[in-house]
Amino acid sequence: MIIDLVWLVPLIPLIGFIINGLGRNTLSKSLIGFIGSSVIFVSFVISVGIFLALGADANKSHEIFLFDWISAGKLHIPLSFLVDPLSAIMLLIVTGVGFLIHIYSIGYMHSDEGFGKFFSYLNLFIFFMLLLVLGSNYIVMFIGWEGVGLCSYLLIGFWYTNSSYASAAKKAFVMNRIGDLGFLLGVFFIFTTFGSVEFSKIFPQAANMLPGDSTIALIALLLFIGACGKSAQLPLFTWLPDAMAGPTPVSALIHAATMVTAGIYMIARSNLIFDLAPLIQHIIAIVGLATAIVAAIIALTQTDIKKVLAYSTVSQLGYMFLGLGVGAYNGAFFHVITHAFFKALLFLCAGSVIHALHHEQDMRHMGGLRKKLPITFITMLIGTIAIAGLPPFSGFFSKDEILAHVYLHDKVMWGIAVFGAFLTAFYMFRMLFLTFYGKYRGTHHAEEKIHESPKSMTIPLIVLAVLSAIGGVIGIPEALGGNHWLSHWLSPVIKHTGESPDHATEYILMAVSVVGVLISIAIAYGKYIRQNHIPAPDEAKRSLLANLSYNKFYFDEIYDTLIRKPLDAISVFFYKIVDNKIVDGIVNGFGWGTTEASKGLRLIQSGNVGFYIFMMVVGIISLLLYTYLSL
Amino acid sequence: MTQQLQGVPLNHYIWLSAIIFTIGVIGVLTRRNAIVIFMSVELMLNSVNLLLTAFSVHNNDPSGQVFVFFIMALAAAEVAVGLSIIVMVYRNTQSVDINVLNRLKW
Amino acid sequence: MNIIITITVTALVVLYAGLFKAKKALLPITLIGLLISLVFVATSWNTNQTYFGMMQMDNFALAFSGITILGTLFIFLLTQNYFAADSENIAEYFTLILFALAGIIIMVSYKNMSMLFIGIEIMSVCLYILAGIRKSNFASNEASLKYFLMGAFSTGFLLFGITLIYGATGSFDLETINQYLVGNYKSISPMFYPGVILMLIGLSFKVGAAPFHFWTPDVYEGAPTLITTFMSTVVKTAGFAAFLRLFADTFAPLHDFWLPPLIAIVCITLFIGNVTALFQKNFKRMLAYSSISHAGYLLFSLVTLSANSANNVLVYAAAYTFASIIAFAVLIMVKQKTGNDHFDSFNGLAKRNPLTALVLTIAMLSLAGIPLTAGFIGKYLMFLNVMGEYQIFLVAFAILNALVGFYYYFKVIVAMYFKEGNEVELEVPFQYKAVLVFSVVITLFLGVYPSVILNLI
Amino acid sequence: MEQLLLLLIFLPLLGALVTALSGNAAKHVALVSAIVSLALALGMVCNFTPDSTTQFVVNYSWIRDLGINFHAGVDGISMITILLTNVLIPLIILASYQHNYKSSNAFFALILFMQSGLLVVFTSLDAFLFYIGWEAALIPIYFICAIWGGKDRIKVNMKFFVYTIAGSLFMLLGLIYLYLQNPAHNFDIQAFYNLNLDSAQQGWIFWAFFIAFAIKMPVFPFHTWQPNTYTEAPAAGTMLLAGIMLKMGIYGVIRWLLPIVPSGVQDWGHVAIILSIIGIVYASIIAFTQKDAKRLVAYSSIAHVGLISAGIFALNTQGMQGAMIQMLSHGINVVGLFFVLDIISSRLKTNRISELGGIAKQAPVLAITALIIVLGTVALPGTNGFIGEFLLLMGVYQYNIWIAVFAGLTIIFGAVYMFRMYQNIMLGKTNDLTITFTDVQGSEKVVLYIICALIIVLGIYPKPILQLSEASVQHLIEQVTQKLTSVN
Amino acid sequence: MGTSVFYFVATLSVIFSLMVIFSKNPVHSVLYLIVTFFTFTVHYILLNAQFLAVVNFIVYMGAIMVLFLFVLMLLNLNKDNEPLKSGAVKIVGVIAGCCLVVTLVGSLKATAVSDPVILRNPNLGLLKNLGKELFGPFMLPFELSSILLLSAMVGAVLLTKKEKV
Repeated sequence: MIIDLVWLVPLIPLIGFIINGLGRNTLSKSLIGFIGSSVIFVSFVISVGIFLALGADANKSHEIFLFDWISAGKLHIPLSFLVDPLSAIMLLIVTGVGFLIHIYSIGYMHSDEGFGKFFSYLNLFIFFMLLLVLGSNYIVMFIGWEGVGLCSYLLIGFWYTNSSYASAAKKAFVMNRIGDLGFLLGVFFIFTTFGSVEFSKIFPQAANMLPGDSTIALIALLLFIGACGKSAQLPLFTWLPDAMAGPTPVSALIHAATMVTAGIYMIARSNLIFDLAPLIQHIIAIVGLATAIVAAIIALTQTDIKKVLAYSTVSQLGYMFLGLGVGAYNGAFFHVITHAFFKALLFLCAGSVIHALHHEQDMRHMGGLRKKLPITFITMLIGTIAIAGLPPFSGFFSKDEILAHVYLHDKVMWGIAVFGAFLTAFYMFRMLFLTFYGKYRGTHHAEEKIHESPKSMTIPLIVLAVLSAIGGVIGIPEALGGNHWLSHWLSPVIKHTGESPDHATEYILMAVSVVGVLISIAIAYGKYIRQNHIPAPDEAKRSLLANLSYNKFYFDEIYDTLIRKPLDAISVFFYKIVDNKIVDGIVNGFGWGTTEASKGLRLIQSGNVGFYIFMMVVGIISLLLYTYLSL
Repeated sequence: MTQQLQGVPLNHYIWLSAIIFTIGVIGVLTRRNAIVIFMSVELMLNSVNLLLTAFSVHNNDPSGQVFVFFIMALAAAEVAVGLSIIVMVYRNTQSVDINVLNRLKW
Repeated sequence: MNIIITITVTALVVLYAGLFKAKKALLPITLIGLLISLVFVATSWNTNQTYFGMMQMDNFALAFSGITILGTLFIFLLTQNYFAADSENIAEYFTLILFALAGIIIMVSYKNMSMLFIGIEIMSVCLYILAGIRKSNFASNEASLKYFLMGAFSTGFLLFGITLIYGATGSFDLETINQYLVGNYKSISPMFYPGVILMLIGLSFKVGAAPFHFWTPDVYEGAPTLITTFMSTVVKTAGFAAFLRLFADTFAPLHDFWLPPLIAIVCITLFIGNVTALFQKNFKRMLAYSSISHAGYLLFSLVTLSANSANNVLVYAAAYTFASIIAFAVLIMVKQKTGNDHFDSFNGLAKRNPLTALVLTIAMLSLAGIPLTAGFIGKYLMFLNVMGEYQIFLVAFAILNALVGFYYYFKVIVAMYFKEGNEVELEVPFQYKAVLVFSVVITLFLGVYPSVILNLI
Repeated sequence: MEQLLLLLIFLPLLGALVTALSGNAAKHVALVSAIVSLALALGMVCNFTPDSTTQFVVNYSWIRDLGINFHAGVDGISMITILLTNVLIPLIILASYQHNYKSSNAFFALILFMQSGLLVVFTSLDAFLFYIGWEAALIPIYFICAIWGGKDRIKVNMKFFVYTIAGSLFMLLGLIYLYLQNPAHNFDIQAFYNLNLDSAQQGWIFWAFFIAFAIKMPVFPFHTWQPNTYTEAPAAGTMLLAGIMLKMGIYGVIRWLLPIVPSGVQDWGHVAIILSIIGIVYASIIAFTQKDAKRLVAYSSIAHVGLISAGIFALNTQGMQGAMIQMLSHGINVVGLFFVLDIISSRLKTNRISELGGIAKQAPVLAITALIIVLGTVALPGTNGFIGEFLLLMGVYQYNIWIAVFAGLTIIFGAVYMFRMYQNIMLGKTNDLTITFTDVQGSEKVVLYIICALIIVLGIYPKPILQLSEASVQHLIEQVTQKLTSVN
Repeated sequence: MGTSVFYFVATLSVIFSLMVIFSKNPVHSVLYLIVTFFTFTVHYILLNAQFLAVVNFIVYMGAIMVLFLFVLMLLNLNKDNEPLKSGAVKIVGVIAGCCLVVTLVGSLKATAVSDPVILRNPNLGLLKNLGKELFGPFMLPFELSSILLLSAMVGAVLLTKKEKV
């Protein structure tokens, strides 16, 4: 049975990694590209097979045991995989989107000297991502979890000779690590509470527990912290925009479509635990909402095309967390899928633009590319519409499902969330308009070289555009005549789906959001096409809000002053004062004291016989005194 | 005649020896002339001799006096050696002042 | 008895051989004499003979005789081209050393205070002279005079002590004194106590324990190196044997009385010896201070009197003796090459003389008390002994001092191996080689397999 | 079979002798000896039954009068350390191939001599023998560091030596005390286990032992000898110190501290854990701003060892097993790190982070292998470091949650300083100095590849190692807890 | 009257010994020392130790003191040219001495032993009696003291004779 071959899915990319890694300098680029992409394709094919097999199988949960990994005392951690609807669908996304991006990369990275290295890293990433998805326990998941962090590190710092890129990579890794500590502690809690880290042992037990249990709440909180790091939520989100230092396909694959959604995947996977911790769910919702809004506000004024997309990713992830927080696991996961399509698409389009403009990323130097890059333009338009949430594109369905649940949960939150959605529409269209409309604002010399990207890049764009456009079909709500296939599919894993609003309310909600989005687009149109507004240069004066937005609310600076600098200062203090002066000083003090004692004591040996005899007499007197006193 | 002279308490002999012994010690402590210091040491030895004799008489045991004899032998030997050392030192330093001898120190 | 006779006869033969200018024969005669006496030591083993009630050749005495004779033998081997350089009177030197050895044999075997006294004085008088045999050398003169004056002074106290004990017990015989103590435990004459203390002082002086140690560094530094070797090894061993015989046996019933001052002496000795040694620049003087500190460790055996005390001293003394002989032997060679005995003269020694450096290193490790050398076993036994009474703080104090010891013993290792310096190549005569090899073998053998010596006495 | 252990212990001594006499071929002889030892050790592993018994026991009377025996044997815990020693020694010797040390025969002979001492420490079942091995391992390393070290070596090593020996002398004090308490008057470990000491006695023996072991590991605040010594030592010396020597302290705690004075551990163990945790955070923070890479790794080592020590004192299977595997992992990783730094400093004559940069461009192989080693050090899952740290943290977590939180900071801080170092050395622009850098070759490559392979293999399949020690570890913990419950 | 002789002689001993150490001229010191030794001889006679009295007279006053004088004269030290120790040192020395005597006597608790010295055997100190003792039990130390004297002799010769250069 094909499901038992699931270990091939991660293994094949690993083999690809090894071949490409070892042959990165010897194999030809086309061979590397071929190997790199085809291994993912094979995985994809197997994944499809698994998906279909699972669909046909009555048993929706298969555990495939490979070998015992760690065991110590009562702790047994096998390396085993879990194939169930959730992981099966994630497999499809990871390998599918991954494959497209591999194809795209062949064109995008063609002239880069690190071509082989790049493909090997990408393969490695897919391997870890699949491990994360497939793991049947938290620890195997954690391997993938950290492994993708590593690949993210490697790929962000791909052009390592630029030390600010390398710093961005390090920042990403360290911020992830902060979350990982939470994850790890959560796992410890799980182990002590449930006596196992296996999903199949934990969830049945969790199902029997009462909501509001403080241990469960703590576990949920810790896992959420882990997810925050990986999925770039407040306050750990600042690494993601910096991660744009990596090559664009990386941004598309890792920092939009797959890795950053790992947090959502993990929470969705643990939905039974989170259901038992309403307080934490509430916190998740608030954090998600705040992230969504803050990132959206920042995105409003960004001028780097990739930064806009990055913040939009953060913002969208915020929506997903909002969904998770209100119990709309299906909605959140639905959004993961659609987001994977359209955000990958958007990034790849942006990459195509950047590629065409020879690594120009500042939108202030773009404009009027509509004609020059027609395919890119159209696909990007589709992506933008999808993310803005206009029907019938995919984003509309997933976002509205989340919003509908939020509405039921809390009206105020819903209001803010919808407002955020308007902002999304605004900044996305702002980006589109600035890039493709108006006149070209770069140099004339550069203008002549602009050309549409090669086929290897445009084909993935087209495929993704199609997916972005029609991807919503898997979750058309009943209100719109669908039957929400996705939630049925996921029902073995996600039992609690939250109640949906009645159809009338849902229609109203949809209407509100569609109208609002259209208005936002209109405003953007007015501002950037009618008025031909171009974002001000860096040093221009801005209003307070614009300034905050432009400077990303000074998050980096705040972290720098509140954490990094004090830590470095403490470090220097510890080293120079505490360690060298106090701790070592005490040790040296013994040595110093002895030496000084020696210097002083040897003076007693004055060389003078009279003195010697005097000292002897003193000694004799003392001893006789002792005798006198002791008798 | 000696019979009549007995009757001195033993502790008076001890007192006397102790005092003369101490005088010897004081001599060693206060003088710088090696020969005088040496003489002070002889004084100390003699006080011991006296005490030994007194004990010997008191205990009615001749071995004490034999021991005195050994001490005298030692004294003779020491004087021979000691004075030759002093002479040797004097030849080199033209002095018998012990304070001159302070090259070896610390 | 035959041991002393052999040694004195040898001394006299040597003296006459000197008169007849038979210079070449001196060393062989001496060595033969010493070897014969060693044979006597071996043959008298377990016989436990008493001579005239004055000397008791028990195993204790024999063991210490053996070690002192062996040490002297090694030192005689080192006389090769040492004395010849500046004197005609080698025969006299040899005679004096042998006489001193005779005194030492008496010291380790006495059964009567008069013998103790005679033994100590024979040894001391010979040493006063030997310290000064470099007649034109100021340092040697000074050492001799200082030693003499202070020695004579301390003799006074020793004698006063003996006198008081005699006054209290009416006898010089150790057994009688001991019986007196046991018999009149409740009514011991008040004269006895200061007598014990004064003897403690006198013997402390002889073994160089603080605060009666002041002569040690100066005399050791000023005396000719070979004589220093003799003083710091053989003489010191003998001093401890004498100490032990008196205090561990005869005065044992008064242990509670003399223990506190002894502990005070031990602590001061350890502290002064180690701490002062730390700052020395002169290797010889450092060894002098180190010998003071070793006196402190050796006195541990008296802190807790047990059946093993004597044997522990024997092990320690053996370890100390052979390690010191190595140190001094190398020092002599280095001084002959470089002209001084500072640590600096050892700089870079290991480069040209790897084996000599290795031997000296082992000696230093032994003195410092690193495992697998005899010195460690010695220290260990001492600690073990004292821990038996749970004098934990004393041991802890000793350990702290041992740490300081590591520091200064390693100074010479540091100089030899880690410092750049005058790359002299030492001339190692055959006899020196023999002594070094034997000493190192003994040091290591006792360190690895001390069982041979552990239950000797 | 017993002869196997004797052979294992004394073969390096023989090797040392031959090496010392073999002139220019010393390094090859030493390598052969080390490889034979490794083969022996592997043979031993194959013949080892992974249960809680002590196997390959040899017991000869040595110094009968003092109750000292040559009593040695191997259980799972020892097996790990034996494996560690015998795997790392050949690597270290091979890693020294690139240097032309003066009087190299002495150098390699000392390494082998030390190996022998280490093996005695790791197998002895007699306290006195343990102490002998303890010191016998110290002397060679002192000479290695002081003869072939940097320019400040004399002072630094003297401090190291006196400091560590201070600890061991206090341990000796404790051992003598135990010996005297032991009615059989010997140093047999089993007899020590069976002693019934009251908690005051246990308390001070705990400290006598703990200080010795803490200095060796080193645990805060006994660590100040370590950064300087690591910095000044020659590469092989640093590797020996950090890779194997500090495991002596850990092993000592496991073998000699926990089972002998359980109530002492109960009363004072929390202090030990807190010190360890302080060490983790403190050393990590200090490592942030270190300018010298070797010193940085030295501080990181303090942090890692702090975690191991905390895991041991947590007294549970996970912590202890974590300590086991982490001993091995840390040994491999730290040797790797120091080797990488040695390669750099032997080419560029500096380890100052600020002077380096962009080496990855010049030496991709070095950069990749170094990255793998760094990943192992920061405990990335899939590398050996993760297994250890995970289990250790879990062990500590079961002891106390908050302590685990602080201990867990190591995974964040570790990433910060390690990647900071890696970035500043390997990444960025190549500068005038590093432009001359040539990539690794020959023996360097072999060593690096072996280390990387070990890192990954142990990370993916640690089971054989975990199995090796599991039964012994559980036996030990049972032993301790039983003794505790019988006291209470 | 009997005991008063002792006290008289004892006083003289103390006075003369004090003069030994306090007279500036070493020659005077020697002379005072001779006198002191003479008083000791008297003490021996009082104690009926005639042999010792004679030996003391011969050995100390006859041999040793002459040797001292001889050396003093040889070295031409008959003037009081000894650079004296400072007053402070002297005072400290005297104080230390006082302390010594106090502690010594105090620790002896000498007052406890106040029984008078009675000569029970009038022949005790006679030559015949002592000879038996000396050549009986104490023969060994007596013989061995010859080594002492011999070595002193060798040493004295060795140290004082001029080196042949």
